[in-house]
Amino acid sequence: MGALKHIINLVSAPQVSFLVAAIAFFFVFPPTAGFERWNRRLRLNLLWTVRGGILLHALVIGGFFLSTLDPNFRAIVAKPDNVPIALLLFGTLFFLWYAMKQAVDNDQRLASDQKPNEYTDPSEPKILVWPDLVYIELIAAVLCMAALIFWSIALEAPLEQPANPTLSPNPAKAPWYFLGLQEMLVYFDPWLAGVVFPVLIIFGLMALPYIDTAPEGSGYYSYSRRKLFISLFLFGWLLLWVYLIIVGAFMRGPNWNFFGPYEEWDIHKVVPLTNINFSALVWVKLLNRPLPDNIIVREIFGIVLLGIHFLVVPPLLGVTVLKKFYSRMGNVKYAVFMFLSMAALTLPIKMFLRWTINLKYLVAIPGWFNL
Amino acid sequence: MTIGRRKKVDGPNSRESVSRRGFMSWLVVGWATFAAGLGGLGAIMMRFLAPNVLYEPQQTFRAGAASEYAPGEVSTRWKAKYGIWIVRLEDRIVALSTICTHLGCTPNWLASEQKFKCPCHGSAFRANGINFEGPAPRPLERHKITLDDEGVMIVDKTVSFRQERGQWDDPESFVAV
Amino acid sequence: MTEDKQAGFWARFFGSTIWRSIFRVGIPRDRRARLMQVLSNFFLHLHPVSLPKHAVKLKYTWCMGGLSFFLFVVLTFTGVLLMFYYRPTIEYAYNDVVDLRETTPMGIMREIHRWSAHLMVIAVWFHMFRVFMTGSYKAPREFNWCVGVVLLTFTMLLSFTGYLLPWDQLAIWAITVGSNMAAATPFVGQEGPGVALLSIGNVGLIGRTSDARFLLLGDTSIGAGALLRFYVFHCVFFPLIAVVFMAIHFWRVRKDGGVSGPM
Amino acid sequence: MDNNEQRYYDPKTLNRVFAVTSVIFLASLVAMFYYDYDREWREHQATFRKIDIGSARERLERDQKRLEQAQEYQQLTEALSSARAEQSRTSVTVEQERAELARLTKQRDSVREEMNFEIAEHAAAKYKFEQARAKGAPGAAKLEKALLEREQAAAEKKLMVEQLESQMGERRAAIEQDTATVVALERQLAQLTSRSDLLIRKLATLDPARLSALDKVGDKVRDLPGMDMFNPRYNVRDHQLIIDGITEDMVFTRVPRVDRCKACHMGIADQRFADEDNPHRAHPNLDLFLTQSSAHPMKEFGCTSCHSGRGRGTSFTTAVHTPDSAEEREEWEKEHDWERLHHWEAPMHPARYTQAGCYKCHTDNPELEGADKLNLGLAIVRKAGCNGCHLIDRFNGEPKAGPSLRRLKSKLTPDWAFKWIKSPKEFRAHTWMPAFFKQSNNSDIEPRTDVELKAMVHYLFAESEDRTGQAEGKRTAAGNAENGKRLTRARGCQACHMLADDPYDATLSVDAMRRQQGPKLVGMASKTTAAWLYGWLKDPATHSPDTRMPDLRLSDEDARDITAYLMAVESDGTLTAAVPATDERMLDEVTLELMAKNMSQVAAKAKVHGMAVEEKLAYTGKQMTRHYGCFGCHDIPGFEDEQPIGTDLSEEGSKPIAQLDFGLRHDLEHVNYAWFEEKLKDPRSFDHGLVKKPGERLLMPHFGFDEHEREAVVTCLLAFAKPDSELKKALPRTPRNMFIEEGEKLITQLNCRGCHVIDGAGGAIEPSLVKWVAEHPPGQEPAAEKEPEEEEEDDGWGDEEDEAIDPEILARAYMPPDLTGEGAKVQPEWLFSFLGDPASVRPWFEARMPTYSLTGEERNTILRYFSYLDNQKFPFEKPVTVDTNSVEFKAAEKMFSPAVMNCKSCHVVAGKTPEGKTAAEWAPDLGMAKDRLKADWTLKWLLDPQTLIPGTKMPQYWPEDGPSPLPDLGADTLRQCRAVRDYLFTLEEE
Repeated sequence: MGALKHIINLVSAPQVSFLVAAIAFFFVFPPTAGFERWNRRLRLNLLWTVRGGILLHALVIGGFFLSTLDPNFRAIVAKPDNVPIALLLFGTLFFLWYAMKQAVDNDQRLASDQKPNEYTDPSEPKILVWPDLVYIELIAAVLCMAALIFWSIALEAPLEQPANPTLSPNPAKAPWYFLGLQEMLVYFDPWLAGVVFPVLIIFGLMALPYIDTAPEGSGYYSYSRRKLFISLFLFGWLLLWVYLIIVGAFMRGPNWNFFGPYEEWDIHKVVPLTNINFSALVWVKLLNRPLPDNIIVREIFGIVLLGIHFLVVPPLLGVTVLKKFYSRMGNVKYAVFMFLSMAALTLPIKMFLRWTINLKYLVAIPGWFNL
Repeated sequence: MTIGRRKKVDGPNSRESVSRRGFMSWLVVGWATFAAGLGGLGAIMMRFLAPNVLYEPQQTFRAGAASEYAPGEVSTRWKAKYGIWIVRLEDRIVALSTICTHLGCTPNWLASEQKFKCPCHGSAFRANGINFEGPAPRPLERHKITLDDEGVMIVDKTVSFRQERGQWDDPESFVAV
Repeated sequence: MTEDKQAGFWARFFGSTIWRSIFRVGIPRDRRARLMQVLSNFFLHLHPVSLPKHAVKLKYTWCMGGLSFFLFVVLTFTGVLLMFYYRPTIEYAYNDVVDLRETTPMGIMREIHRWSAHLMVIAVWFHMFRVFMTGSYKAPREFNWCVGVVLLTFTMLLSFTGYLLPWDQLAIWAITVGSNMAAATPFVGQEGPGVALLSIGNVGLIGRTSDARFLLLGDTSIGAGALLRFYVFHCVFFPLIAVVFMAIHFWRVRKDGGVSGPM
Repeated sequence: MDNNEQRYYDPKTLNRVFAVTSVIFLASLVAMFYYDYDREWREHQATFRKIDIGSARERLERDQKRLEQAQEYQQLTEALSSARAEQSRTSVTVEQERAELARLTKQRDSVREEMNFEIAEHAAAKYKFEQARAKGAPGAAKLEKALLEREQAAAEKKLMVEQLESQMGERRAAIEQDTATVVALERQLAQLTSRSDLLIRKLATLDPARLSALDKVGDKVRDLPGMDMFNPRYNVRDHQLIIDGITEDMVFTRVPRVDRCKACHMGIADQRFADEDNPHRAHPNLDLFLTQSSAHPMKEFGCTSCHSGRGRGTSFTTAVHTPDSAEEREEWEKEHDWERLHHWEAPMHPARYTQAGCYKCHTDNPELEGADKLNLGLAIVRKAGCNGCHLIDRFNGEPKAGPSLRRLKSKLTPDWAFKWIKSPKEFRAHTWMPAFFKQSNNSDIEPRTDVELKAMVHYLFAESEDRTGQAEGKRTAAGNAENGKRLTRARGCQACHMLADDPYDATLSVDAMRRQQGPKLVGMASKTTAAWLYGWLKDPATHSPDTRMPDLRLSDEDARDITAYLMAVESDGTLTAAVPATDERMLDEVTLELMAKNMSQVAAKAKVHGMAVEEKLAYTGKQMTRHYGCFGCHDIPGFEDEQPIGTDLSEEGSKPIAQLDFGLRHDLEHVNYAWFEEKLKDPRSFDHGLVKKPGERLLMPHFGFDEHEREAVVTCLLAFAKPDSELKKALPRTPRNMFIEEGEKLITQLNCRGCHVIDGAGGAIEPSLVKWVAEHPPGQEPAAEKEPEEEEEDDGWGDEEDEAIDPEILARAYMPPDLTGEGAKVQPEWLFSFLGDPASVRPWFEARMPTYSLTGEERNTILRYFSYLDNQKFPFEKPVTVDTNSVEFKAAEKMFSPAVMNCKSCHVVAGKTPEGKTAAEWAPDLGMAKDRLKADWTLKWLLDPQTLIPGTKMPQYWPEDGPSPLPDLGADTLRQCRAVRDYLFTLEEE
């Protein structure tokens, strides 16, 4: 048991878990036909059946409640403000499975030239809202209220010491729904993680319907006809948002150190976090020269890489892998789509570089631009 | 019953063959409990509005020795802080409330006319608290006033004495002089 | 049984002018009445009269949009009630919250408010997820999706501003971290990049007392000013905006053809 | 009918689901009501009510039994019934009078009503006329006439009212006369039954047995859930205290304290509940706390201002109670669902540390009456020299705890110093010198610490001034150890030092610590030389200018004898440590390490290489002395301006727990007092399991406190907290308090209380004296007349003929005088000169007031202390002028005769000692009175000696009801006393 816990502690470190999850993700939610073939071959599509669902829920929920036997796990999960996160975890799992199951069903129907489940023959009479819809709405509301009251009785809302600006708690955490942003702050400057990224998320979401203008797949659950967008959206939502919230809430302890789910939050835990700028890495380590004084020269490698990332890779993809996609989208939509995708990709790339080569900044121009 | 009938008419019964009674009872239970629940929410709201603790200023205070008040004096010393006039009548000292019995304004003591005159609707009270002018329905209330071991008068605003209830002869409503 | 007598009374009662003036439709005995019930009721007129079958199914909608709205209503009610006991000043804020637990009758209102807020954030996320998975953002519903994104943002802002109000360590530090990000806004935050550009000659326009963070807090650090400001944001400003957007959101659901469905 | 269904769900299912949902919803609401209603205090208040009823019933029963048995009560009831019968016989007249009175009253009321109208009209007319006249209106004259008419009408009515009222008065008087007997009897009876009446009144609303059926229903309903908004019996509101004067820290601001403790602790301020169980029990010390007449009335101080905790809490957990022990904790967890509320920075102190709360206000009282543990803790902190290494506000400016090491060389050898520092307890089990070495975190590096220690000793001796031969005095021959032993006891050494056979108390007390002011005087031979000791005894200041050891003015012979005795007393223990040769490799290593702190490794290496061993020792010695902070307690050359090395403890008690480093200790509960306890138990234990270089390890030395002492010190540490309450409730910073505080500091430093009782505390020497007197009954040794000087103070005592006296009583005769009330007693000029050069008050005693080299300022400090303590008008006193020809003088002279007061039978007068008494019984020379005593005090003393100095042997010559000793002066006691006093003030010293 102890050994198993130890392994889980090790594996859940973001270095490992994020990497594994990020790679596995595209097999589970294939963005292209190529991945889809692998998905079939690995029989991962069976996850979205009833049996697959039971297995999935049994694993996660069973694992969760088994884990509560561990005092360290319990201590963190039982914090009143963390309860919604558990709720979020289970809810996300369930609705993900539920949506995917319906999507897979519909995909099969569409493949055999049937209409999707949601389809209603126009000749069929519509359902009157009174009383069917209003009744279930009332039932849902009343149930929700009752659940809230029982929840409120069972759990007191947290209240700590009076506010004290001279004494920060360790760890000091943002509200849980912003923990993804706080986690990003570890890797990016505040102006990026705290301002630019949120704004990009909001605008990216708003831009979505204007980029994905293909008419198919509207109004019913489906996957195979929209796989690229669904895959990318889920990548953003599940990995870059929900996953980071769970890491931020359950696995970030004192001094913002990482702790495995069964590890005690030891305030003395010491982790080497020394990091190095890309410029120093290239000039000093690779080229064996002192850092140039001119900032632009010094940072030139980082700037070039950044340029490649945003300016070279998209067109390159456009003429190679995504040729069909590009031609369908047109210049503007493709550019916006690629900009947003590449910006979102910077987060996992930066995380990855931090873990592997302790990279601090790719481009470091103090007071102007740190990335 | 009527509700039941309403539903019965409403219900498309071709598909189901439920006994009327069973059908009704579910409905009645549901809506009756729901109505009770709404009533409960109302009660909760009401209960919420009645605070359990108060942060009012101290209701008892030391008003000094009886000898500090001249015979016939109406002292406004404690009016601002505690809302009390200390009045020395012929044979007793009383603590008069400064709340007009009409609609709760604070009357003024007019020394030249020897009366409390309320600016809101013109009620007037004599020094002993008896109303004699204007709409005030009853005399000013008196508050509990007692002597402590050192001979200092203690006024307790939580206890009041009303003339029309014959409480002004209560030994706690005055300090004899 | 006195059923007949009663029925007579009730029939007269429901037929009375007063009753008919308030409840136009009466008991929905037939299709028309059921139709009118929805059309003539203020609270129900958000709904269309009839829907395709799949849109009535929980399986399709998960009722997440409806629950989000319901939670907003719960939050409004409990929030207004809490305002009776809570004073947003440094002297009282914390102790008023303590009193909610210790002495205030039905002080559980705070728990309901807090947990509803968390639940609403989650419900809104799931709602967005459902809408995405059914491709419901596609034409003609593009704009309503954008309104939804705005509402999502305001849901989190409402939750965030409410986080400061208990005035405890959790509150002040969560908001400190959050509000310091405002100081990092490019150009208009004193710590942000490009701040030097906003100056006239040697006179910098953006500083400790004139940047985005200062406007947010009304102070250079979190204190009495920030507490009051967040209170107003939380109780008046953001809810008002959210209500306006919600109205647009619901309106557009109807105008864009109701709940989405396959062509 | 609906022919087109257009339905999806089965209505039956929907109804069913809805019904279930509604039931769940309703259940949730019921649960919510219950949750809101289910409060601990409700139960406690209900239980308390039962207790209260029980106690009231019992008292009522007792009082009624008393009444039944009281004859007076029987008589009164009988008298009353007969008086009533009598009155009913005359009732016809009374009824008539009453009817007449009622008629008059009616008439008066009617006329008074008219009068009121007239008065109002008059006031209005007056106003009209005044206005008109002021404006010069033409109708003024007419108005004036109207005014006059009104005035007259009003006056008439007034007259009528007065007449009627005077008639009413007559009637009333008549009625009163008729009913006088009954009324008087009734009043008497009411007085007799007042207690019962009160109890009956109380029980009438409290006791269900005395409630009517409807009242009983109301009594239940008023506390039902939801109904408790209408006038509930059980509530918090009536038990909430708002303390305006004492505020609570909300970081950004301070707000008045709100305490709701009374909502559960209902009987806390009522002695009647002293034996109940918690939470109903009364406070254990109601004389001092909570009651209106005590020093801390509840309304002004509340509960949490002393006890801490969360006053607003209304449940056991949220009030933040803290258990005193593991057992109590377990019990609480079981019975009260207790858990530690981590999110409150001022939890209640565990019961054993309650006295820490006193310090919140009483920071200036040097010794707080009743707070023994806190006092002991403060004394230990001072004595152990905690303030040497830790800044503690209160102890700023206190002298160092240990002796100066500036003149070490002439006293000790380096080897002895090495062994002593290495393990001081080996030599003296109870020494206050703590152990730095052989501790849990450094016994593994003994070779290294040996080198460090060697270096330090080297440094100390190299820097020490050598005074060998200079101060040893002329010790010509070996002394008489036997006499030396006697002298150490007789001269009062035991006020400050423990001697060979003095036992240590099982538990330390402040008085015991006074007896440990200096080291225990054993094993001197193994430590120093006889020559040094002799020189030290003769003149301590020569060896250590700042020493607290006073000059005892010993003769050469006495010093020689004492030296001989002390050199002969063997030590309790022996130093076992061997002194190793200096390990040079290790020395290099240490030196290099130290040096590399200030320069690069390379430079340090080069430098160390070029140094001689001596140099390295000196360098390392100095650095290590700094490292270990030796200068905190000892005056060491080279460390004059050094800052303390330890953590600031001034606000240690309110340090957040995160700032206390528990290291890897998970076996301890993470609360501050557990950390303090452990730190005192084993100061190095938080290093356990950590990898640390020698220079990084914890340094605090081991004092070897037992549990009792640790408790006292932890109380202190908890007491050193952020100032919590406002000063207006604490001792105000008046000049009086500040002078007293200043004086106390000096008095504590000088250990005056080792001998004297001052302000009710002290006299630590008493047990030693008792023991000595028991072993050596007086009379066996000569009264040492040869001593020309001695002892301050008088307080006389009369004849004591009995031979077999209790040693305790006898010892009191030898006790240094009680200085309580000294400020009122002696003249400041006398005290000032006495402190500079202690002259004799009772020259015949061997014990003596030693000479402290006090500066004028210090003497004034003590003077002011005594004067302010007794509220004296400082410093003036009118001289007494005496007319030697007056009647009074003649009469007083007579008093001295054996026939009257026979003063000379006890008092020495002008050097002439009383006859037939042992020296122990002599009383001070009356010739000194003039210069020494204050006139007012002397008068009071003569009138009533026992009040001023309880237990004095001075008889009271003017008892309240006794015969007057000076009938010549009439019956005026004061006049007689004044005459005697004046006479005394004419006497001259020898």
